[in-house]
Amino acid sequence: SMAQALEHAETENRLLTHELMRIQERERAYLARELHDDLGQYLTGIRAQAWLIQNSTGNPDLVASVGGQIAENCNAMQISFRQLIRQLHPVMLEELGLLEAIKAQISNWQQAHNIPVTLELPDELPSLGDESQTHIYRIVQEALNNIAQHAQAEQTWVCLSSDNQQITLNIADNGSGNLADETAGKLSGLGLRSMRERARCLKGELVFNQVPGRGSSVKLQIPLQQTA
Amino acid sequence: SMAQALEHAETENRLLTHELMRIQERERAYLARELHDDLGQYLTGIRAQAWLIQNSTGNPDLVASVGGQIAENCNAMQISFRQLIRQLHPVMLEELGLLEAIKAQISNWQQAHNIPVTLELPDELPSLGDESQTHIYRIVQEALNNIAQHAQAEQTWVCLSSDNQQITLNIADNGSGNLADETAGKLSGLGLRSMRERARCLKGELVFNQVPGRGSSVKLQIPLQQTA
Amino acid sequence: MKIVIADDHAVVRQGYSSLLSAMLAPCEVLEAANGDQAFQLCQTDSPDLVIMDVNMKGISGIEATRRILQRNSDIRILFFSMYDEIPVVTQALEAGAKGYITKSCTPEILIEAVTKVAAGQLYVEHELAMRL
Ligand SMILES: Nc1ncnc2c1ncn2[C@@H]1O[C@H](COP(=O)(O)OP(=O)(O)OP(=O)(O)O)[C@@H](O)[C@H]1O
Ligand SMILES: Nc1ncnc2c1ncn2[C@@H]1O[C@H](COP(=O)(O)OP(=O)(O)OP(=O)(O)O)[C@@H](O)[C@H]1O
Ligand SMILES: [K+]
Ligand SMILES: [Mg+2]
Ligand SMILES: [Mg+2]
Ligand SMILES: [Mg+2]
Repeated sequence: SMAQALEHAETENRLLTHELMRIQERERAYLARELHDDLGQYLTGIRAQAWLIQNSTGNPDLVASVGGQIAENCNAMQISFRQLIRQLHPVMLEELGLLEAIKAQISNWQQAHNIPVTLELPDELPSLGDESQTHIYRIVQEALNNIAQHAQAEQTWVCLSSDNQQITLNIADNGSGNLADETAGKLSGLGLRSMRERARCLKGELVFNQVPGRGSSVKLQIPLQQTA
Repeated sequence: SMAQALEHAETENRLLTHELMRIQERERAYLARELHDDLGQYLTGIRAQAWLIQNSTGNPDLVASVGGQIAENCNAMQISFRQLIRQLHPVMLEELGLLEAIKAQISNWQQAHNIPVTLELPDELPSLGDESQTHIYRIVQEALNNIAQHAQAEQTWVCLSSDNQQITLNIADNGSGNLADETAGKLSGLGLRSMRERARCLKGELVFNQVPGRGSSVKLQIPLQQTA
Repeated sequence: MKIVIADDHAVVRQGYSSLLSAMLAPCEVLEAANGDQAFQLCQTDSPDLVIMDVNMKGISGIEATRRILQRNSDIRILFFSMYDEIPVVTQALEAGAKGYITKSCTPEILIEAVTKVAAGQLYVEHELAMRL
């Protein structure tokens, strides 16, 4: 009935909102702790080394070796934060645009998970607003996350293309293919749901496909006249 | 009609979801940029100084002064990140609990905005789950944000208390008092709406009060048997 | 003097063990990466003093302090932590620590604190002592 539908819609949406808030808090807590502990500790260590140098100027060997330790600590700090920054936000997105950001993301993902990706990108894309670029970037990220976590795939395809009418993004794998049970009218995790929401923000259409045992795919189509 | 109500509920919730996602992305982008640029600058500087030291071991005066600069850079880096960490998440919340975290928050807020806060806290609170603590902490933060931004208040009151039945939080100011136009059935900003959502997560009740020209208040009541 | 530095972060241990060895010579510095290791080192090596972090994986520095002092009440414990919140300081002192300074202190302060605490005095960083 209509009343049930209303109640259902409200409950579903409320759950999504709560989950979004929970995830945001978890992310914030993780970042704060990382900064507080990790960054803080590096600073503490380097400060001690700088002080030792100031107080050992008559001992060139010690000065040289502690100077070297400081440089090494800077490198370690940079490596430890580069990964964090990347996950947080593709700083390249605004600077280099969506295509370069996706290339970088895929290359990192391939390395991290050791699953080959066949990547097809156009030379150019119709211009998109910052927000739309972020949504597309995150949909790719979420889909790849799922492939790494659930698909047990041996090969992945990411294809982005456009014509005068629309932009099309297709992400496919040859894994287990139990993507979404949409017949139940409900998407289980937050990943698929947030992809749906992002597609809605883009005024686009998102279709999940799957062939059990053969693989899954996520296809996004964004009509061009309506994008920002 | 019911159909309109359904549509309205869906639209409202979708807007909230989109806004939450947008805000999260903005926060991530801000953090990533801050880390990327700020941290990167410092590291570059310190690394150069470390190199100079390694190559000037025969020059005690230079070694001493560059060692001092590294120490100064460490301090500057620590100051620049401490504020960021605090806003992100009260690292103390899990370790020291809600009461201490609220005390620290209020003391920072008072200092930053130069508006006195009369704070009443109980000696102890019934035990609350981590998530509930975070929600309460964020409601205080959001209400204080609003007071700083909109109220033009000269005095603020924060009172947290509990009995066997419930926990009560009351945050009041003596400012302009144009808090929320709830008669229009719509809360304008994201602040008030997210406080409402958090109250719902807490299975509590949130009431906004206002006397134009005299001040506003936000009152949260959480029945005890239902909290985590 | 024999010192154990207990901190889960290698860079802190590295920075301070070279600093202390150089500045307090003759001085032996042993490193513990967590509270359990600190406790073990206290049993096997009977140090004079432990420089103790609060936040480590496994048991916290505060719990490690309780266990160490229960076995060996002569060992002096100096806290060296990121936390500048008074309740943490209070807990550390109540556990039996003889000193508390934060990681934003200059190394000079750390050396002063190590010297005083090793000599049996109480040492709390000035800025914290004002708020206690
Ligand atoms: N590429 C895929 N191959 C096989 N199964 C998939 C794939 N993507 C998703 N799934 C299945 O669909 C479910 C829902 O995915 P979704 O991203 O919504 O949630 P999740 O990944 O389980 O959790 P979250 O994304 O919230 O961390 C997954 O739990 C998994 O069972
Ligand atoms: N303490 C207050 N005193 C006076 N007016 C207030 C107070 N709190 C809120 N308001 C009014 O209520 C409006 C809605 O507040 P809300 O927190 O929802 O949104 P916002 O602060 O404008 O934006 P946001 O919180 O999303 O950054 C504010 O714009 C302001 O006009
Ligand atoms: K610590
Ligand atoms: Mg997922
Ligand atoms: Mg607000
Ligand atoms: Mg630590």
